[in-house]
Parts: sequence; structure tokens; C-alpha cells
Amino acid sequence: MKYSLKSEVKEVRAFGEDCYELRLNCPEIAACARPGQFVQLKAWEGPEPLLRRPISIAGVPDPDSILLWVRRVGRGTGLITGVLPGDTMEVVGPLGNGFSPVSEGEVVYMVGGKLGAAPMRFFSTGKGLGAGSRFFYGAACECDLDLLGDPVIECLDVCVATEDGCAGTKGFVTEALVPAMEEKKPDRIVACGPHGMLRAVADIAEAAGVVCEVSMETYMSCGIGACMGCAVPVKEGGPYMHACTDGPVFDSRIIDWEAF
Amino acid sequence: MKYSLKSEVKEVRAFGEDCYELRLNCPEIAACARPGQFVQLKAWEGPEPLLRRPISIAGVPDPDSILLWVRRVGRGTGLITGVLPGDTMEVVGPLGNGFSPVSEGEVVYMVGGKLGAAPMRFFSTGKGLGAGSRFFYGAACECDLDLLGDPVIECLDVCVATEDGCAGTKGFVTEALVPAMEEKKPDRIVACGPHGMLRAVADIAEAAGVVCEVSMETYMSCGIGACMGCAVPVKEGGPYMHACTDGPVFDSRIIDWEAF
Amino acid sequence: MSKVDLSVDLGRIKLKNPVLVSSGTFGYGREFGDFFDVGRLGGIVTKAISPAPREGNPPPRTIETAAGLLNAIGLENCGLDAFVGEKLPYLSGLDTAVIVNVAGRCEDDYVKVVERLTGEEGVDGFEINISCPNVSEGGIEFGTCPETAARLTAALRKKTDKELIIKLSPNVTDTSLIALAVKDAGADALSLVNTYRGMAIDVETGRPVLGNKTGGLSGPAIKPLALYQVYQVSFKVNLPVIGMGGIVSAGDAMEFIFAGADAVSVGTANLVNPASSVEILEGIEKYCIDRGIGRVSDCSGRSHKF
Amino acid sequence: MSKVDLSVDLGRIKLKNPVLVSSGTFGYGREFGDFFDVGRLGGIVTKAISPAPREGNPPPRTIETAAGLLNAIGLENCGLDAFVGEKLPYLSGLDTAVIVNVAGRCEDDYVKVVERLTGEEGVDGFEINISCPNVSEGGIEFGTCPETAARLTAALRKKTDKELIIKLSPNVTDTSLIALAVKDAGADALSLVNTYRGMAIDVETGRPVLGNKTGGLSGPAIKPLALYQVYQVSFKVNLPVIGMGGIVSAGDAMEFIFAGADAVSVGTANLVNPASSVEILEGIEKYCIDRGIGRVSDCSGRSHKF
Ligand SMILES: Cc1cc2nc3c(=O)[nH]c(=O)nc-3n(C[C@H](O)[C@H](O)[C@H](O)COP(=O)(O)OP(=O)(O)OC[C@H]3O[C@@H](n4cnc5c(N)ncnc54)[C@H](O)[C@@H]3O)c2cc1C
Ligand SMILES: Cc1cc2nc3c(=O)[nH]c(=O)nc-3n(C[C@H](O)[C@H](O)[C@H](O)COP(=O)(O)OP(=O)(O)OC[C@H]3O[C@@H](n4cnc5c(N)ncnc54)[C@H](O)[C@@H]3O)c2cc1C
Ligand SMILES: Cc1cc2nc3c(=O)[nH]c(=O)nc-3n(C[C@H](O)[C@H](O)[C@H](O)COP(=O)(O)O)c2cc1C
Ligand SMILES: Cc1cc2nc3c(=O)[nH]c(=O)nc-3n(C[C@H](O)[C@H](O)[C@H](O)COP(=O)(O)O)c2cc1C
Ligand code: FES
Ligand code: FES
Repeated sequence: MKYSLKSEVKEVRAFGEDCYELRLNCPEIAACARPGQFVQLKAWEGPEPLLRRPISIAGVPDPDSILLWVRRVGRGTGLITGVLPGDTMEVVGPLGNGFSPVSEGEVVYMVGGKLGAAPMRFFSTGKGLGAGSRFFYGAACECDLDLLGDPVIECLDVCVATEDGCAGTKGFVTEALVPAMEEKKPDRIVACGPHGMLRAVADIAEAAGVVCEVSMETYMSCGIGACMGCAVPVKEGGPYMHACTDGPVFDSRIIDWEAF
Repeated sequence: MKYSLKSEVKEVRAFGEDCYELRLNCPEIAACARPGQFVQLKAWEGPEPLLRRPISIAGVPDPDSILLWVRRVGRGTGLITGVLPGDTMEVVGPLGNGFSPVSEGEVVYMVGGKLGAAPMRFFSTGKGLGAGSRFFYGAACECDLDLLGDPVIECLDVCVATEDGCAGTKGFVTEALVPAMEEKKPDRIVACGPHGMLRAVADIAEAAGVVCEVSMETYMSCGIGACMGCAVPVKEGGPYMHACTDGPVFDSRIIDWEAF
Repeated sequence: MSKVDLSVDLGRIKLKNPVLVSSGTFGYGREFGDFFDVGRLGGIVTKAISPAPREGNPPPRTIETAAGLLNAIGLENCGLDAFVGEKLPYLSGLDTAVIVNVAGRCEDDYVKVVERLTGEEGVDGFEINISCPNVSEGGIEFGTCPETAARLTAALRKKTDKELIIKLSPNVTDTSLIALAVKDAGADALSLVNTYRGMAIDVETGRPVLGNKTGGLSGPAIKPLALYQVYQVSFKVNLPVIGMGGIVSAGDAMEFIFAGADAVSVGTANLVNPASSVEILEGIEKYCIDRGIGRVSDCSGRSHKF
Repeated sequence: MSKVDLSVDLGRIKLKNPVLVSSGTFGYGREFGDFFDVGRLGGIVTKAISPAPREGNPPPRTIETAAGLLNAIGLENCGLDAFVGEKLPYLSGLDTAVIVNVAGRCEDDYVKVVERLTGEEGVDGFEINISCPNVSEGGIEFGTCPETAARLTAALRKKTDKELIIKLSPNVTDTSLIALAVKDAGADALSLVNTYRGMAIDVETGRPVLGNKTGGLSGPAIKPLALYQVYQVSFKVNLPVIGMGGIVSAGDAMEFIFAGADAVSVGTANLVNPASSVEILEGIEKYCIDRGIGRVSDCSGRSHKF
């Protein structure tokens, strides 16, 4: 079931550079949201900007709420992060397929680049994750490290890589992932982040013969499978699949990375 | 000289129903503004709404500031009245011709309907107004009476008419103007307000043989004489004059009221 | 029972109310079932159906512009067989008119779809898309030449007794010439408008943003243009008109009806707010009640009286 | 000295930079003198001039739409004599190209204006408005038929050796056909686009809002449509193009240049922010400097390479 609701903003908290944590009151969505799913948000009146903005669900902190991590990158996210507690926002969700459920004891390497950490946070709260599961976090610089203070993230076995080397491994998150894979292969990799990162992670997984699920960010219009706008080039099951219904989570092996 | 400036909002004060008094810091405009002139305001980013909004100058309370009275009627005025002290706003002005200067000792009846009182307020601060000058204020109901508390208006000889009869004469402002005209004819009438009111005032003035200047509100685009959009049908000097350059103040006799 | 008669007459079919949803913006109906009872609508126009499945254009396929949306989906659709097998059963079960939007590369393509579907009970009519700006062959060529449009209409008319609506392109010098031609060839109604040819360019690279390079513009940005088309064509051509282009509110819908539309269709707004169409329907009813209008169809064409 | 070569070549004239201001949105130049040194612009295109003064359409003449502006000014202008006597002296004194936009009801009208002004030193060229949607005769009829447009162009070519720019209407099936016709008839450059036919309707009464009932749409809403026209026409027709339609920022201007425009023209934006044009000029220069582009004209048409 999907819902289209007006939802009250319960909490707004700035973190890192240009990032905001929002807690929205929407029990209906909280009740059925799965990790990897997203919502479509509108926090303004009128036709400018026209479309809602897709944002991953970062968690369900209590039965009434969903948690979102939003980076202010343009007009839409500027308006979304400009809300105050007590304001209302239009929310459609939960949308998309989400990651495959965790099987009991499954060891999963979660890889998140910047705010790609949001769905990872939600994923990590799932029951049954096996010991040895780890969270690989790719950051650009110091200010991206703020989110490691999140109480859910703090409980994970976190492995950090920073592009400027200010913390953890210096370089991309794959620099941290490769040695870990050599040490111990997980049952699955799940990843969310910039396109280049996803592709690199997919290569590593494929080379190691490990199943890898990636959450793809594409330009979206409706988010509900109505417009066919969110085509993702795939190698199996058509020249294209659709990020908002077949995805945003895809088995990394079917993505046609070249065609993107 | 006209200016296009970013101007800081110094004060915002709500009054009446849906009305706001704004004090903007713009010394350049304050230095040369004349009563009856207006400014074009933009208090938002982006193309929605597209055009600036024309607002009369209600006064120059100090050499650095202009005073505006704005009623929230739609999107544009909603955004304009939603600003906070410290915000900036884009201002073009002063625009339009303004009322003719006051000659020493000239007795003027100033007629304002609702926020048509704004240019009257400014006009009344001009030097040389003769004894016997009066301000006729047309209000709909109690909440419109708030602006009579304004320190400049308070000093005037005010004559109020309210449509619901809650104060002063019951009815339109002309109900108050007619007996006053019978009592004593002024040297000039100046008026600003709804179209119907202006037309009625013009008729009274014409019947009494008194010069009458009306400030016309038309739909405006540029406000600076560039687009020819603000046509006002006139009986002399063309089929049309332009509210933003030839007006907004016109001799009431030249207006072609039928053609509006 | 509503106090307002909302029904509208489109020639061979009558809709219970004037609100349709536009092809390509409402999937095959089911996508909206979570949000409201889609059977409340006056009608549903499906995504374009072609004889064989079409894969559509490379991404990106949509991009926002000022108050508008550019799209170049490229008529991706499941094809005739899958439509009948997988989509039609759901649509047939709804208490609303089902109009199949038909796309083709050549006359034969259109004929195939209409021929096959005219016998399906669940199908109430056809909207012939001769105006898609986003495919290289077919589509828009049929929409720019009166003779070609008329020939196609006549061919389809022979194949079906069901409602035959021709969806016109606004990208022509005079839409009413095409409208007159298809009327004479047997069309029952007109849909106005499809999208306007447009494009977006990446300011960093100079590269066209859409995978297809160019696309079609929809949404509030085009409303004044679409209103004009409806106003002109409904004045010159005596055929029912389904008006669309940037309708996002009941007020917008009423403006189209005043301009001369008999029914209206909600497109891009569905993508922004999935319940737009039914909210617009409720708004139209309220508009009429508030103003003592007993029959919405009495409003159609009122703008022509001025 | 700027590090960027901003000059552009329009055939018979060279502009010192690619930023013009559009006819009807910049008065006769003087209106903007308070806001910036208008001599900094690449060129000024005047309000349309007709042989005799024109009074224009009844009000309302403009109305906002979603990210757009509808206008039906009706070519109000002071006429040829007053232009020469009162407006041209100011314009002549500026260090910028002065292009006179010419409107007419018939061929003779256009010829009269060009014939009279071609000898005026202050006039650098003509932009022939065969595309105004807001007057009942003349204007747009010349813009919809290639033969008529070519005949008019040829007649004017005989009368002047100055820059002859034809301003095309986008309200046609294929703009490039008209473009090719006027090129062969001797035009030096094209202006693309004039406004799109549109209208607004009062939702309370059903009455068309504009005094003229219908009007022309400009502003950000039409930018994707105008970009498309420039992209198509500049690809098919080898003539300098002045691109316009919804330009409000330097980024917008660069997109038109990438699409194939040689120069750009700022219209509606002047009405919103009187200094838009010069801010856009500064923005283009900064864009080039930041990216090491030595000559802005090198960017023209880059989108065609993809
Ligand atoms: C399934 C999904 C989940 C997402 N989850 C999150 C999240 O949890 N937190 C978060 O901060 N962001 C998330 N995003 C990205 C977010 O949707 C975009 O940043 C946002 O739409 C940009 O809107 P804007 O108006 O602020 O920027 P715009 O002004 O529209 O554009 C600013 C920049 O953002 C880029 N952009 C626009 N749309 C997208 C998009 N859909 N994806 C990526 N880049 C885009 C533009 O190309 C441009 O460079 C997600 C996107 C998708 C598709
Ligand atoms: C010279 C001049 C001086 C003015 N001075 C003042 C003033 O001092 N204080 C003040 O509150 N208002 C003043 N106005 C009116 C003010 O400009 C309009 O109320 C405002 O433009 C409406 O914008 P909006 O976006 O809020 O409303 P919109 O959403 O645009 O429209 C809301 C309603 O306002 C009407 N409207 C739109 N534009 C105008 C207009 N230009 N004039 C009248 N009605 C309009 C619309 O038709 C509509 O019914 C003045 C207008 C002019 C022309
Ligand atoms: C994403 C998208 C896909 C569309 N697909 C089709 C289509 O398959 N067939 C068709 O006739 N029109 C199609 N259209 C056009 C719409 O049906 C409609 O005519 C147009 O968008 C104008 O209405 P609007 O502004 O309300 O969206 C599509 C429009 C959009 C936005
Ligand atoms: C108020 C107004 C008046 C106009 N008058 C003329 C005119 O007299 N002659 C002409 O060729 N174009 C005229 N135009 C069209 C503009 O020159 C320009 O082609 C069009 O507005 C598109 O550019 P824009 O979106 O930047 O405004 C006018 C446009 C507006 C908005
Ligand atoms: S965004 Fe519309 S189908 Fe995916
Ligand atoms: S509003 Fe543009 S000329 Fe008056």
C-alpha cells in the first residue's frame, strides 16, 4: 500500500555541511516502510519547482515517524530542509522495492557514500544481520563524519574512508572495501551512493562472486510507475527497467553500466 | 532618477486584517520619492510569480527609509508581507508621476478607500496644506480602522465612513464627502482606492467644479514605461495613457471611465 | 446524488463526469488504485498502445523546466497482447470509461490496435495519438498534414463503431485545419493538446539533457497555449473537445470548459500529486454548487460569448 | 580589456557582445538609462515601429501565467515620424547597435519604414516583425507562409543595405521552411522566437482576461520551446540566429548559444529586473573566463555535436 499524505514535521536537525535530519509524522508509511524504499516530498505551494523530490527512508525511529537525511543541493531540497517543526509537508510513499529481506544470520557489507548512508542506516536496523556485518562509509571530508554520531550508526562496525584522508582510509570507500573483502567475503553487499561508487562496488562484488544490491538514483517524475520516466538500462529483462518500481534497488549484475 | 536596489527590511508590523506596514531601508528612493509614487517589489527568488508587485509609498519616516502598507491578497503580496526584519527585498522606484505639488495654503480633501489611504498618508505630510484640509477614509468594517492609529493619520482632520456602519458615517466614503463638499469646497480633491470609489469621487468633484486627482491601479508589468502594458483609457491625449509613467495619478476629467 | 449534473457527451459515449486522465501520465490505471477509487473518474486514457511492445527512449527521459515538464519517453509500452492479457482486465472492472491511446509508426499499426481492441468489451473508445513529438517515425507526422490525418481517421472509422477521438498536435500553424479534416473523416471528438516540442540543454557541457535530445513540454507552463488551442478549435470545429495542458486545479479545468472543452484531462498533475484528478473532480462539483450551476456542460464555450 | 572576445558576427554587422534586448520590452532605450549604461549592450532592438502611430489594444494588455507573461499590447508605438524626431537622437548617441523592429499591416507599411530609416545614420539594422500574434491584420500572416515571407524580405532587401533580420513566429508547423525562404530572399539573420499564441480566462466569469482576448506568451515558461526552435533552425539554415525566449540568466543565454544562437536577446526579464540584460552580459563574460573560453562565438552550436 502506498499513501499520499500531509505529514507534520516533528524534528529538524542540521548536521555536517548542508545536511538535515527530518522526522516526519506519518504512521501509515512508518508501518510498512522497508529499507531501500523512498518517499516523494513536496514542501512548497505552486508549480515551481514542479516535481516532488525523492528521498530515501533512513529509518523508522518510532511507530509514528519516518526519519530522512537530506542534503541541500538545489531548490527542492532547499525548500525541504527549510521547514520547521510544526510545518506540514506532502509525502507520497513508501515507494520502490527496497532491499531483499535479511535472512537469519546473513553477513552483509553495507556500503554508503555520503548520504547514501541513509538507506544503510535503515537496513542495519533489520533483524537477523549476522555477526561480521559491517558498514563502509565513504566521506569527502571531516564534515561528512557528523552522521557517524547517529545512535544507530554508532552501534555498527563502521569502516570509514575519506577522500581527503582526514579519517580512516584515505581515498574512496572501495579502498576500505577491497581489503575487507580479501579478509572475509560477506553473503551480500548492499550499496547506495554516487554512480561511480556503485559501479566500483559492483565490480568488486562481481570479481568476488558476492551478490550485490545497489540502490540507483535516477531522475524521477512520478515515483509510482505511471510515467515510465525513470528508465535504468539493464542487461536482462528488457533494455530498460524502472527505478521507481523495479528499483531503486537492483541486483548489480543486471545494470548496464555502460549505457548510463 | 529611478533606482533598482536590494533593500533591507527594517520593520514589519501587522495591522487590521491581512495588512502589514513595512519599513524598508532605501535612502536613494527616500531622498526623491513624491506622494503618489510607487515602488515595484520582489521578495522571492525565481520566476513564480514572474512580475514584481506595485505598492504605493506611504511615507518617508526618516531619510533612510520608505514606509509601505500592504494588504495580503494573493501570492505576491503574501510573499512580500511574509518577510522579517533583516531580510532583503528587491525594490525599483520611485515610479510614476505622483500628485501635483501642494501650493501654499491649498485646501485639499484627501480621499482614501482602505489601503488607498497609503498615498494619502504620504500626501498629508507635504508642506503648505491649508487649514480645512481633511482626510476622508472609507473602510469596510472595524478592522480597517486600525490604520487611523497611525501617528501621521492621527494628526489629520479625519472623517470616516464604514460600509457596515461600525464607525462614522454608514456607507461608502462618498456619503461623508458629499455633505462636506456642500459645507465647504476644497481647492483640490486627491483620491486613491477602488475603481468604483474613484469614479464616484470624480463625479462629485466634477459636479462641484473642483479639480480632482485620482491614483489609478491597473495591472502593471514593468512599471517603468517600457512595455506599454498599463494602458488607461483617456478622453484627451490619446485613446490610452500609461499608468506607470503618465500616472498613476491622473486628472479625473481625462479618464474614460466607461472604457475601463 | 450530486446536485450537479456532471455528465458530458462526447458523441458516441457519455461520461459520468468531465474529468479524464491523460495518456502517459496515469499508467494503466492500477498504479493509482492505492490513492483513490479510480472508478470515480469520468474516464481513463491509457498509456499509448502499439501493436508490438516498445522499449522507449534512452534516459534521461524527463526533466523539469520553469513550471513545466519535458518528456521524451518514446512511447514505451507493453504492446497489444500484454495490454489485453495483463492491463485490460483491471481496467474493465472499473466503473469508468476506458479509452485506449493508440500509437503507430504507420497506418497499419494504428489499424491493428483498433481492429483488435474494438471487440473488447472493456474498451469504450480510442484516442488516436497522431501528435507524439518523441518518436522518429509515425506519431507527429500524421498530425501535421490534414490529408494524412484524414486518411488515417477514415481507415480507423471503418474498423470501429466505438468512440474515435483524434489527439491533435499543437505544433502546427493551424490546428483547426487538421481538426476539420478528421471531423469530415469520421472522428467523434478531439483531444487538445499533446505536448509542445521543446528541449533542455546542460549549461556546463552544451549537451541536450534528454536522451532523445528533444522532447515534449507539458504542465502549467503550457496552460495559456493549450487554452488558446481549445478556444480556437472549439469555435471553428463543431466536435466535442477534451481539453488538456497544464491543468492542476479545478479552476484550471473550469477555464478549459469555458474555453470550449466538453471534458478535461489531467496529465502532468498526476505525476506530482497522485490524487489530483479526483481532487479536481471534487473541485469542479463544488464550483458548480457554489455558483448554482446545475449542469457543468452549460459552461462549455462560455468564453466565446464575450 | 576583457580577456574574452565577446564580439559576434551577424552578417552585415558585428556586435561588440552577444546581448541584445528584445523589441517591446525595452521601450526606446531611454527608459533604462537610470539603471545602467545601456551603451554597454551588444544592441538595442526598439519597440515595433509602424508608418503611422498605433494606439494598441484595449486593456488589460498583460497578465501573468505560470512562469510566463501573456501580452497583447497591439504594437502601440509612436509612429515613424515621432521615432525619428524624438527617439532616434537618444539611441544614436549610444555606443551600441540600434536595430529597429518594423511592423506593418501590408508590404507597403514595412517598405515605408525601412525606406525612410535606412538613410538614418543612427540605425544599424532592421528586425522585421512578421510574427506578432496580437494584431488582426499584418504581423503574423507574413510569418506563416514561406512565399509571403520571402516576397516581403526581397522587397525590403531592395530598399536597404543595412542588416536585415527577419523575426520568425514559432506558431508554425516548421519554422525552418520560413527561415530557408527568407534566407534565399536576402535576409542577413533570423530572430527566434516571437511569442507563442496563448490566452487566459477569468475563472469566475469565463471571460478572456486580455482586452484583445488572445495574446502572446513570453518568459521562462517558453524557454524550452524557444531553445528547440533555435536548435532546429540553426541546424538546418545557415544564417546567423538571435536566440530569445525566456532568458533570465547568463546560464539561459549560454544554453541558447550552445543550441546554435550567435547572439541572444533579453525580453520579459527586462520588465522584471531592469538591469537583467547587463547582468546577463556580465554573467556570460564570467562564464567564459571561468572556463577558459576565449571567444564566446566558439560556443555557438555546440549542442549539435552530441
Ligand atoms: C530513490 C532516490 C533516493 C534519494 N534519496 C536521497 C536522500 O536520502 N537524501 C538526499 O539528500 N538525496 C536523496 N536523493 C537525491 C535527491 O532526490 C536530489 O538531490 C534532489 O531531487 C535534488 O533536488 P533539488 O531541487 O534540490 O535540486 P535541483 O535544483 O533539481 O538540482 C540540483 C542538482 O541535483 C541533481 N539532481 C536532481 N534530481 C536528482 C535526483 N533525482 N538524483 C540525484 N541528483 C539529482 C541535479 O542534476 C542538479 O545537479 C535521492 C534520489 C533518488 C532518486
Ligand atoms: C500604482 C499601484 C499602487 C498600489 N499600491 C498598493 C499599496 O500601497 N498597498 C497594497 O496593498 N496594494 C497596492 N496595490 C495593489 C497591489 O499591487 C496588488 O494587490 C498586488 O499586485 C496583488 O498581487 P498578488 O500577487 O498578491 O495577488 P495576485 O495573486 O496577483 O492576485 C490577487 C488579486 O489581486 C488582483 N490584482 C493583481 N494585480 C493587481 C493590481 N496591480 N492592482 C490591483 N489588483 C491587482 C488580482 O486581479 C486578483 O484578484 C497597488 C497597485 C498599483 C498599480
Ligand atoms: C510523461 C508523459 C508521457 C506522455 N505519454 C503520452 C502518450 O503515450 N500518448 C499521448 O497521446 N500523450 C502522452 N503524453 C501527453 C499527455 O497525455 C498530455 O497530452 C500532455 O501532457 C498535456 O497535458 P498536461 O500538461 O496536463 O500534462 C504524455 C505526457 C507526459 C508528461
Ligand atoms: C510586452 C511585450 C511586448 C512585445 N512587443 C514586441 C514588438 O513590438 N515587436 C516584436 O517583434 N516582438 C515583441 N515582443 C516579443 C519579444 O520581443 C520577444 O520576442 C518575446 O517576448 C520572447 O522573449 P522573452 O521570453 O525573453 O520575452 C514583445 C514581448 C512582450 C513581453
Ligand atoms: S518516475 Fe514515473 S515511472 Fe518511475
Ligand atoms: S507597466 Fe510597463 S509601461 Fe507601464
